[in-house]
Amino acid sequence: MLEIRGIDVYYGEVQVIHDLSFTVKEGEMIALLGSNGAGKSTTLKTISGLLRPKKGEIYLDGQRLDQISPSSIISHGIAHVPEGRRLFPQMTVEENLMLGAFEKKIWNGRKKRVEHIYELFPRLLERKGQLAGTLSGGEQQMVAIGRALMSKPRILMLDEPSLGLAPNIVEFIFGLIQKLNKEEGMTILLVEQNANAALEISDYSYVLETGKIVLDGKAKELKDNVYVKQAYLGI
Amino acid sequence: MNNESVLQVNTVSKRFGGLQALKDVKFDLAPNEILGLIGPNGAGKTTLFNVIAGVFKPDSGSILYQNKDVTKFRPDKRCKIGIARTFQITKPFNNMNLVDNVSVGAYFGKQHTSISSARKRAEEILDFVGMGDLLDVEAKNLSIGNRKKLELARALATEPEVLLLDEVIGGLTPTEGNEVVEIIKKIKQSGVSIIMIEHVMKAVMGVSDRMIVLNYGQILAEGTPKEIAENPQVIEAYLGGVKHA
Amino acid sequence: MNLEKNTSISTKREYVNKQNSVGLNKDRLIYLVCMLVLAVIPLFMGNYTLHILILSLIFAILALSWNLVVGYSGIFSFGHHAFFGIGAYVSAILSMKAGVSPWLGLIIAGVIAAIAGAFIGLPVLRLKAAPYIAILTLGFAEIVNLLISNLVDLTRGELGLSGIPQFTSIGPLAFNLANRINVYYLALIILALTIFVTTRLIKGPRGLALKSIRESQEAAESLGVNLTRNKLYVFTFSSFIAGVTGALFAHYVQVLTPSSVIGIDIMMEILVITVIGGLGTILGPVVGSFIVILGLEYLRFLGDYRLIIYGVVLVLVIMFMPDGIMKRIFPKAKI
Amino acid sequence: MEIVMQQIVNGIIVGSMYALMASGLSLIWGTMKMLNLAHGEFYMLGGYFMFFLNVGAGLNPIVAGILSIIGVFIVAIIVETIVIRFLIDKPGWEVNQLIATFGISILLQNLALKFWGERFQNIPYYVKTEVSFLNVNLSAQRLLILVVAILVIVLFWAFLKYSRFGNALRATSQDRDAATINGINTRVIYMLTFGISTLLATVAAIMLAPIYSVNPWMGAAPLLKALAVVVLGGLGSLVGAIVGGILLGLLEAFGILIFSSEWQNVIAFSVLILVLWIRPSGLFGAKEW
Amino acid sequence: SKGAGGSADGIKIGVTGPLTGPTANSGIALKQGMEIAVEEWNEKGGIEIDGEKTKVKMFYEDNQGKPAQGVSAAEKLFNNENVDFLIGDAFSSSVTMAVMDLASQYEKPILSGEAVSGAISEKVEKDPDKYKYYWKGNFSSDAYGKTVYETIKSLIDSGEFKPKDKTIAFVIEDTDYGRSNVASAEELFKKDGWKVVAFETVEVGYTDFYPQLTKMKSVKPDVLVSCFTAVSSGVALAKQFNETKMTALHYGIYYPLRPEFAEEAQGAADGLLWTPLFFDPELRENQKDLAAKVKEKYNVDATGDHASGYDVMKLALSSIENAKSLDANKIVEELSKIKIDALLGTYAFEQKNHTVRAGEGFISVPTAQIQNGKNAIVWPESIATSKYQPQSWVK
Ligand SMILES: Nc1ncnc2c1ncn2[C@@H]1O[C@H](COP(=O)(O)OP(=O)(O)OP(=O)(O)O)[C@@H](O)[C@H]1O
Ligand SMILES: Nc1ncnc2c1ncn2[C@@H]1O[C@H](COP(=O)(O)OP(=O)(O)OP(=O)(O)O)[C@@H](O)[C@H]1O
Ligand SMILES: CC(C)C[C@H](N)C(=O)O
Ligand SMILES: [Mg+2]
Ligand SMILES: [Mg+2]
Repeated sequence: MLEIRGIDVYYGEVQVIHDLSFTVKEGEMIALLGSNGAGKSTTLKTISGLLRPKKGEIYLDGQRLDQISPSSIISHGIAHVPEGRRLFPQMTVEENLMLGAFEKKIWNGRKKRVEHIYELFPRLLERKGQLAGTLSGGEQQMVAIGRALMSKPRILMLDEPSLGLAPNIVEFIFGLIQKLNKEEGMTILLVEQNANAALEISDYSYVLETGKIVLDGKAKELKDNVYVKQAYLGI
Repeated sequence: MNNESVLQVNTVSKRFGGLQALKDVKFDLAPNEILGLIGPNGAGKTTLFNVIAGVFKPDSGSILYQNKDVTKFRPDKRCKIGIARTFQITKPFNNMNLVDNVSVGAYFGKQHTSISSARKRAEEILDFVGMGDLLDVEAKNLSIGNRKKLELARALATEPEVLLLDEVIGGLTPTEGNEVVEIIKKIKQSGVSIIMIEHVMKAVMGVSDRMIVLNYGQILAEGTPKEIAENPQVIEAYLGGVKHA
Repeated sequence: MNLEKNTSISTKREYVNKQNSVGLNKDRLIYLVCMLVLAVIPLFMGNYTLHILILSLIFAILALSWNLVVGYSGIFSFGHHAFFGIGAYVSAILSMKAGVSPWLGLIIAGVIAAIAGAFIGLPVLRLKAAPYIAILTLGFAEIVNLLISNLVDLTRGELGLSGIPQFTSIGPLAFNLANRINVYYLALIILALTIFVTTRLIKGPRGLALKSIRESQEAAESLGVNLTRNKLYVFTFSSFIAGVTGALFAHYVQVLTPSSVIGIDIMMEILVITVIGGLGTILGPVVGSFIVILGLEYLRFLGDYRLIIYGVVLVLVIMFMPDGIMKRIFPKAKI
Repeated sequence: MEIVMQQIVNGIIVGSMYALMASGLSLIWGTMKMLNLAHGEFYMLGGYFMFFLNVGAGLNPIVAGILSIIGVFIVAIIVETIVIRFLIDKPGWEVNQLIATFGISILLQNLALKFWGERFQNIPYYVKTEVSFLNVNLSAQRLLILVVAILVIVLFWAFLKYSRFGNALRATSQDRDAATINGINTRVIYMLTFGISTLLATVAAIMLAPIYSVNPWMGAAPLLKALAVVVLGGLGSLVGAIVGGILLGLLEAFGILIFSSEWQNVIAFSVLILVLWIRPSGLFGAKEW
Repeated sequence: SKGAGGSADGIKIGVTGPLTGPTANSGIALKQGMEIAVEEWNEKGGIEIDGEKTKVKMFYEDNQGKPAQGVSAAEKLFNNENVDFLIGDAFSSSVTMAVMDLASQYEKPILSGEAVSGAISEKVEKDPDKYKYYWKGNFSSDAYGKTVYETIKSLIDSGEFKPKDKTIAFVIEDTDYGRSNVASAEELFKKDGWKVVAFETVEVGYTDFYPQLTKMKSVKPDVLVSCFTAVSSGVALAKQFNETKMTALHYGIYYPLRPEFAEEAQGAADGLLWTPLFFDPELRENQKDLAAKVKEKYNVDATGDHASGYDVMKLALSSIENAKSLDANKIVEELSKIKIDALLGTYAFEQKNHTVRAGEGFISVPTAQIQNGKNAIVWPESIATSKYQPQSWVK
């Protein structure tokens, strides 16, 4: 469904991603692992158009994505929950969620859609009038995911959703991701440092190192891979 | 009072407008101890660090460092007498290279006599945290994980007695996290007392001598990692169902 | 604390040494060549060109002092012309009304400007965002400007001061308009001194502190950097230089009106010079000053298209050379 | 008492115009982190367009006003597309924007001088009657200023708060990348933000031109005032721009009454410094878009 | 080049004046007036220098109206163009104050144009030796004050104006021009027992006078004197004065002389008393010719600046003509003795301060009144073209 073909990505002069290729199949949950600075976030940003590859192509269902305007990526069904949540801090929870449905075609249906999000996160209904910047870290993460879900994406990309969250919240969020994948059939591309948990819930996984894929395979198999154990699982 | 402790937090309260961020928080830090500080998001952990480091004045209560009241000291003064901290949201000096970043701590923390000796020290410390090959890199080019290590290196460079670590492990892979844990252990061995905020239970529980759980600005529980891990209130408010430690 | 393990630093020592070497490294060579060129040029120039060159030197010093506050410390002062004006008026009035020697006036002007700098530095310290600082300092300059124009008894207001004494001769060296080559060298010496002092300052611990403040105040403070002292220091110091420069200007041009020394266009000129030359570089303001002042002067033939073209050129320069000429020519050098 | 009332009215009327100018400045600061030093020149262009359309072409004020607004908007969009867009994502933006907008300001000012001459131009009052209330007499023209200012500000506020585009604009101002991944084309938003900010300046120019006059330098003073207002009120805050504008207007009016004109700006700026000393982020510091 | 004399490439007159910046229009008009004068002279074959008819060449440098720029421009003219005579500054007092100091250094004659500031004359008076080569081609600002004061006095004497408590208010622009003109008027009024009840100084180009007028309404001055160089201020004041129903006698300095003033202020200006009316071809026969030439050559309406430029150039060239030489000493010798009729009056210098004389028989500074959209001279009686018509608003 989503296919990355040999992309090179730069920040200014510095090359961060080197000839990276991988594919994501419909309904799969993919975990993208890698140490710090490996280029995981950069990969997601490139898919969602915030960065442009200097070389290579990105295809969604055979349609080229890397040349369209970054703001129209979401209309192709790809939603991105960025690293660090990136809410609109001076806007209310509800306004934040509504902006997830900014796209013209779905803007009018936003009121209905938001009800669905409140069902997933009853906590947010309680706080819909609160400014997003004043929420706790966990609540902010819920808004970020909720906002991404507003556009009814086919692919959801999550960048370290567990970062800095209390263990019970992490548990909740991981549960939710699984539910979206299993019950709603949403394709998920998950970037996580918490490799144990990520491998636990995903189907397939790629391991990234300095902008290249060094390893890939079924999540269960990778969990037992000696190298992965040493380098990422800390065992 | 307890002459044994290097740092005393004395019934500190802090309010932001309508929000009571800290309420009568009181504890001691023993010399050469690692104290793990955990609690839900927004519980007030970082705020507590800010009060100890002098960024916020508490509304009431006081901070005693080596039995001296330092509540009125500015942050730079506190650093000079031996209280160093890292920032949860990292604040690197973006347009300076790593050596200069760390030299600031080395020179101004415990006044090195010359810039060059401060630089030398900075390089040693960068090496120590495993960034010896990045000396000339400008800090803006670091990934999150390395930024956290840089925070740690800068704080270390001030040669503190008390080190406040705010989520230095979160965001690292477990393997990298283990490395940092090793570094923290070494720092402890050199005689430094540490308070460590962390959501990665495996790491804090493994390294802490003692733990405090903050919830809604108040201390919810205090004890050894084992006691904390089994405390039902803590499980309810913070840990959830997964097994830890 | 002892970290004896993990310290394999043999290869990195070199880096430390480079910073402190006393030899004639490339940077020093560039300074030397610049100074030499500047010292020789006037020997071949007529009065008119000399006049323009002197103005270029004066603005170079002024821009250099502003760059210290903005480029190196990240304090976005937009009222630097106030200190230039204060310096100019203080020394002019002292020499005219109290017969104080312009040489002494130069120093007093610097000191008074420095005091003013410290005074306005205090509220500036409390501000974080650049626009607040910019407009507060701009407001301060506007107040100084209005005070000078309104205190008519002292300053003659917009009527201006004229007949300001020249620098008195030192032995055979006269500083009147007929001997302006001496004024040129005087300005050049002040420029060289300023460069010397600023480079020392920037390469030293103070520079490290200022840069760290520029990058993140909270982090700098947490690492033991005293924000108040460092910021006040740099503000005061640069105001001092601006004040001295103002006095130099006053005794050279011998006529002052409030709008000619504290007008906002002076501040804009400083800004343009510095940014075109290279913000956060030492030689940038110097090069920028010569380019801008000579450029404006030699564009005279364009008549009323001159300013139109100036506007276009400014925009183009900033679009295609956003970090200034110095970084373009010497991307690696720390000058 | 009458004189106090009269002075309050004077203060509020100019203040409302400062508020309009300042809202525009504040808007682009909020979204693009930009202090537009050419803001005054867009005001100037607004004045000239109105002059040519209303006096030159004899169009009625409403039509001429709308056309002027469109005209300035187009110029603004051109400037944004050619210059601002080119610079905004590059390092050094904080300082470089000042030079760029200063260059644009010099350019526009001198183009106006070159093509339209130094001669100041005057536009007749749009309405000629006088009104009086509470012992205060004033021309309907000046009352119109106030009415238009209130109308425009209310519309502007509602637009930001409730329209789809307004929401997008606020979102972009708070986190550009986040806005992009939610499908907001932030390039377009920047362009329109810049355009709208000049629109507010144009409205001010159109309303003031009959009372003051139109000339190439007319933008300098309002820019300085608007800059003072935005920081007085708190950057990025719409409420701050409005309250700050009115406050500055009143301050000036009463400064003149109590002292004399020459101290008008001294008083205004001293108050500004004092306010910032006490409240370092202005009266309404935090962003309130 | 041939020969040693400077005359080989003609007589070179340098001029500094504003061609850009807010005062550009005046500078441009001055330049045009000068060009016409030079042309006339050259049509006659030029000036006889050392027995040889020599053509005149003019070099005009822009200075944006700024002193430091003025010095640069003058330096350029002396050094690069080698001018024999400098008209500097053609327009502004502050630039003149800077440029005049070059006279002793270059030992070339410098004649300023429209600059009026009394401070210039004072400088010369204090150190005549230093300013041997500098001459001020315009009278001093106190002449305006005198005109204002004496006009009003004569209106009172003739019973046409009856002040209640002899109170006066000033609204002026914060420039040397505004300040110095009003300073002399203020002094004269005060001496005569008048009380200054308001003194409002505003920045150049200021246009919102409602607060000032509101304040003034409460102190009710008998006379309001206003002085601006920016016409926009004048128009705004005149209109707002009307609108706020002020009742003071209104006297304006400078701004009404700009042709656009009456046009833009429309009815609001009718009745205004003002000075200085120098140029009005409809009233003054001798100015018609210039007006026509300006119209023909540049297709603009002539202003006082054109006349001023024409006159100062005439003054310069006449002195050279009389000297028959480019020797600076001879030229300034002739300047000191000069007495010529020109468009604005008769020029001659006060010897003690090298300043052009004002008053009857020299350059007269009359009071005009706008009557039905046209200017009329109402004071002094000797040259009056009409009688004062009481201002409709004065109560
Ligand atoms: N804005 C930027 N400018 C320059 N370099 C950058 C920028 N952002 C990231 N980098 C560099 O790109 C590389 C990859 O960064 P990226 O954020 O994609 O890593 P990551 O795998 O997500 O790491 P982490 O786990 O720390 O988030 C790093 O070396 C980093 O230093
Ligand atoms: N400067 C401030 N102004 C207002 N409120 C603040 C400020 N700093 C923190 N708070 C609020 O105080 C509460 C405690 O915040 P704090 O950052 O201390 O939480 P924390 O325990 O560190 O959480 P986390 O684990 O997510 O980092 C939060 O509700 C936060 O929004
Ligand atoms: C407006 C002008 C008449 C000014 C005058 N020429 C001066 O500066 O003295
Ligand atoms: Mg990442
Ligand atoms: Mg925290």
